[in-house]
Amino acid sequence: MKAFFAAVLLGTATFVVPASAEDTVKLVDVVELSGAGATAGTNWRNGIDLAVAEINAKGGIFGKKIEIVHYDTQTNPGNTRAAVQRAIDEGTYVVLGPVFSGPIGASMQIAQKAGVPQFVGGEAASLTKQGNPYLFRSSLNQADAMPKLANWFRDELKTKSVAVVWVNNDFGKGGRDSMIPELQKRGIAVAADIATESGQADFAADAIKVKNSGADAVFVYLNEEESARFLRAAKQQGIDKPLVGETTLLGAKVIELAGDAANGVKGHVGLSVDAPIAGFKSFSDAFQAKYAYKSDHNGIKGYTSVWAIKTATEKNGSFDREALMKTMHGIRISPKDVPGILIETKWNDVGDVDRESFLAEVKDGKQVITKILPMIAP
Amino acid sequence: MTRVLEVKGMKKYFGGIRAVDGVDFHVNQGEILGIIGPNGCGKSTLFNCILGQLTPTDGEVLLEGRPVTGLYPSQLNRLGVSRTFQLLQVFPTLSVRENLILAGQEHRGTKLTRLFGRGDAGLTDAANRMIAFFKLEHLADQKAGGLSYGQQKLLDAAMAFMAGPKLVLLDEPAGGVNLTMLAALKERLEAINREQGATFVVIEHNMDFVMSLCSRVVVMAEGRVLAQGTPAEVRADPAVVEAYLGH
Amino acid sequence: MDQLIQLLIAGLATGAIYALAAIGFTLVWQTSQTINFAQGEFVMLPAILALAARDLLHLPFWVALIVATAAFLALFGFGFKRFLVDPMLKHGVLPLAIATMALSILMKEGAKDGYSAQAAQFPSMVPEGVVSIVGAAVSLRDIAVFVVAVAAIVALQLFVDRTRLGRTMQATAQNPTVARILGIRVERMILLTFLINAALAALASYLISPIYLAKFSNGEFIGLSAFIAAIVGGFNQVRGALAGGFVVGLVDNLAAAYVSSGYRTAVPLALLVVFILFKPEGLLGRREERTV
Amino acid sequence: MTTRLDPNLAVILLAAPILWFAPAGFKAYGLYVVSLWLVMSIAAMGLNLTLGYAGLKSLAQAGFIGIGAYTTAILTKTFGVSWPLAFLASGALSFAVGVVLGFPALRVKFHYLAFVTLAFAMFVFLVARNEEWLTGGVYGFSNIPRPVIFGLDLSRALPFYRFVLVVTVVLSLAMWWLLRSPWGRAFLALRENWMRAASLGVDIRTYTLMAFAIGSAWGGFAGALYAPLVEFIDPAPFAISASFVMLLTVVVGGSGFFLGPFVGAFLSFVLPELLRVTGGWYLVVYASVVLVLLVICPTGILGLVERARDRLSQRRAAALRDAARPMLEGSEAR
Repeated sequence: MKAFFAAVLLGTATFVVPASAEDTVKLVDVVELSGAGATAGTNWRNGIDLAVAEINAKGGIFGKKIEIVHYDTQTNPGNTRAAVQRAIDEGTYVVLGPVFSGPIGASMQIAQKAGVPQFVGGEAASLTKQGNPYLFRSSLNQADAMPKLANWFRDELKTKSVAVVWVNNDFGKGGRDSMIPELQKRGIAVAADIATESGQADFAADAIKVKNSGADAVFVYLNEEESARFLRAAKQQGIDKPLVGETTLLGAKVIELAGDAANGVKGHVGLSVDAPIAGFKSFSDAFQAKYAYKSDHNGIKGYTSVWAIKTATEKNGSFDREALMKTMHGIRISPKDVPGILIETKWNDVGDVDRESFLAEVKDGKQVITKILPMIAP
Repeated sequence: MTRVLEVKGMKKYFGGIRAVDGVDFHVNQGEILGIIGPNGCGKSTLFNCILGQLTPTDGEVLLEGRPVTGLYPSQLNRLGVSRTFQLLQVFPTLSVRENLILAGQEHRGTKLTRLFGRGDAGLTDAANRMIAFFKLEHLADQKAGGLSYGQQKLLDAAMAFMAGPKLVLLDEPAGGVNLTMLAALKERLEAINREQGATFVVIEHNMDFVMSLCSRVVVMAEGRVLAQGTPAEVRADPAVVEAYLGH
Repeated sequence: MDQLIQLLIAGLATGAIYALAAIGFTLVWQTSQTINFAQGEFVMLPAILALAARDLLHLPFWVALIVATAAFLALFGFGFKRFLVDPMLKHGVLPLAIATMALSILMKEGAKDGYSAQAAQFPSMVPEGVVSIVGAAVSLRDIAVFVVAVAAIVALQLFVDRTRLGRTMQATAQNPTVARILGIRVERMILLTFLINAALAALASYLISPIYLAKFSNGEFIGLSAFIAAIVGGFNQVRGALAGGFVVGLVDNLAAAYVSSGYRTAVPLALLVVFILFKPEGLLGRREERTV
Repeated sequence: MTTRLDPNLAVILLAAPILWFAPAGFKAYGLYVVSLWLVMSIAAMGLNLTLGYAGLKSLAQAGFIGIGAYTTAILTKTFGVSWPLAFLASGALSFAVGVVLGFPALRVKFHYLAFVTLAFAMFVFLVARNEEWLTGGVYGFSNIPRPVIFGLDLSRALPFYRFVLVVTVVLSLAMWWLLRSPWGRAFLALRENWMRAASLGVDIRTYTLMAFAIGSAWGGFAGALYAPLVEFIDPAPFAISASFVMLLTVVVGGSGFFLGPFVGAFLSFVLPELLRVTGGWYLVVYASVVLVLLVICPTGILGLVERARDRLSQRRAAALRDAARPMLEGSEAR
């Protein structure tokens, strides 16, 4: 009980006094560690912790060690705003996170007003359209990824009609809203447009609906676990049409959970621990060693964000937030110079990320990269 | 003599069971009417039909000559019909005084004036008088739930009189009350009847209580009126003797 | 037509899962008028405990299963009754219901922080495989859940109707005061129902997790569906849980296919409201006498 | 009636100036958390009326916060309506919907009512999520303006906090007035014994509907403050789990106690923030604390205070009873 009151007292102190230390640089990560986003958020956090540990082991950012703090948002915009506010009050150099678009929307103005750069994991197209110079993505914008996939449906799969299965949250809805016009532009019909719930467990009805829709192919845009559940249901219902998706359908986690139901799944992958690139492999091994499971793309997003911050800061030679913001616009980081960036990455003037990406297929329980797609604006 | 309450052809069937099967009676102004009968004779059902707790199958209830059949209990109460229940019914977390104010407040003004008016609806004095009348002064600020059974019974009766009702229906007031308490209760009821000319209907098991309190008695059996008249007449009625003492 | 049959069969498979989760619900309600808002977490946790015992204590899986089951029975059968229900029940249903809400947060967050925020595969006790029933694909695992749910209900019903212990339990449920006067050891009877509830939850957990994956947040939807199933079926009848489970499972699947998909989750709830307003005793339940 | 100041009123009047000045040294984060506490206290106050005073178990309060928040967001941002008007509209709409939701309460009671209201809360969430044209759907509603009132710009943390405080005090006083009026007594009568209440002329239907509607209106008012406080809303904070939290808030604070909602909201919305220092397990710690609190005092924290006071007054009453025994000899039922 005493310890509890001590904790509460200590907590109250945080309302007033900023915590600060001289020889470290403070980074606050505000992310979904509970609620609907907990899975993505935990990966993101672990990726960050891994990067921070590596950077600190090598002496930090020009001599200053990184002090990392994680605040949970409960996947709730109100709590996110509180946590970002707190991060700023505490004098964070950069805000890392969150990953879900709703919480990002609730917090990005706060960081902008305070002039603090924010590295987020969100993929919704709208985020970088609001003219907030302090906002930076860590993965491809959905709006950039979907045309690549739509082309593939038309050119490689020769699809006439597609059933779209999506998760009814900002991620899934964003993907669906970007994808359907791209399909229609290419003369591909949408045979079924099926919304599923976040956290849904039973996909039998959805699989049956897909099966009876008469589509030539299925576009699956769900979070990892739901993807795995859908793949199992699809297998059970005997769906033999190509199942096509994004990073969240082909990830190692999905393959692990879905077992052989994942075989034959194809799609476009932004960040993948299975990509035939040395950086990803070593990241994946380090992550596996530290946390005893395979990272998903959110782990890579968190990890590379910290490395990008370090790189840009060292380029500036100071912990100036505005300078960091300016340097990040148009920066191009190569794994040749900074191994931690894993893959050549560019940030454009609105904070969108540009990278090479991959077309992949699952064969015998392994993700196999079939083609490397170039950057959008190399 | 004006008839405060008149019940005509009251029937209440539950499926095939005829709980009340054509009951007629009336209550005169200032009268204490007793309704007695063996268990299951339908007197409680009759009560509930009169008071709007149950919807009668057939029949009519007139209050001062106006039909009031099928009104909600709360509407009936606001027309001046008050009641007590067989089992104790006070509001345990309210104080004795608050219980009494509650019992009177819905008769003062409209909902809107009550919302914006005084917190006690101007009833504190009336409540204090009632408390004094029932000799509960020392308990006025106690929570009703903390009172003894007998005290709660007094409070329960006091609440029924709080709004100055035209008619009070008492459902087995003597139930579970010891002799001393019963005498006190009877004395108070008689006093109200005498001083304010209040009209009562008493449902009771306890023959002695009814016979000594009531000016007129209705005897029920198997859902019908078996006999009615003064206590002496009823007691002498062979049908009543048969129904009560025959088995 | 094909699609309808497939959906109906899939609905029954889903329904069996809901039924299995709902049985314990009705049991606990009957004996102690406890609405357990943590029932979903009760079905989530045993699988996580088993995985944790396997991965963190490095036990062989079958040993881990036994350890997890024992721990769960002790904590959430005995402990739940002894340390939560007993001290709180005398203060009415509401504080206890609220306490089970807090308990559900505790179990969920504990499972997440203590084991993993990721979903995990849970080894199945039933082989994989799919059979076709009137043109609909049904997995052996679905069939196993179905059989166990029906068997559990039948066994409980037989136990309640045919055995002395069961009849005593029923008597206790209906009127603890009278049971106490008759010399029944009411406390032990109530404890027994809590242990049965925990055991059924563990069984449900081990059967469902291979299908739905083991994850800390699974309790949310299982709990809600079990609730609806219990009420639709009739809160005060064990076999009501089975009927309710099937109805909700069917409605769930049909809604997913035929209702505007954004509102599919509203359909079972709409069913719930209709039942509460027009048939509150549920499909198979007895009307509870209201004291007037 | 004595002229003694009602203790609940005294607490409000005393706390208001303290809360006005005390957080002046807080940084934006602290001010935000304290503002959130007040906003949620308003919502809990409404639920406390419905549940704590009138005894109607509702699991829909977060839904009403949502209705209020979206109404205010849409009116102020899309239509440029001034905040006070939007605030009134939020309360009025919640009131109207609350009346409708009250009707099932005339038919069913206890946990059944809770489930009907739960279904309603789910429906509000689904509408907020699905009707993108109106609510912004899953993407939410961003850049909700903070109000400018009488030329005072409230966009900064401290002025906005003080503004929230003023609204909270006004709504608390209104609630205090309502509860000390005959209406408050009628609500209590509804909770304790509605049959008896009806027999005393209490209009059960109207008071039941009003208990729901007024409680819901307070939820709507809270939402009208929540939207500009966060400056962003999406459906997540109005999901059914949030309604569970509201119920928990009221019960843990002390259901049926005027100040219970403030205590409860502190536990539900401030304590988790304070416990952040305990690290990743803070929600486990929080849930354990709530659980232990409930086992120790099932009637809520203020219930504990009340129990102590009761014990004292019972002792006094026993002394009085002893003194009065000769008068009432034999009247005590054994």
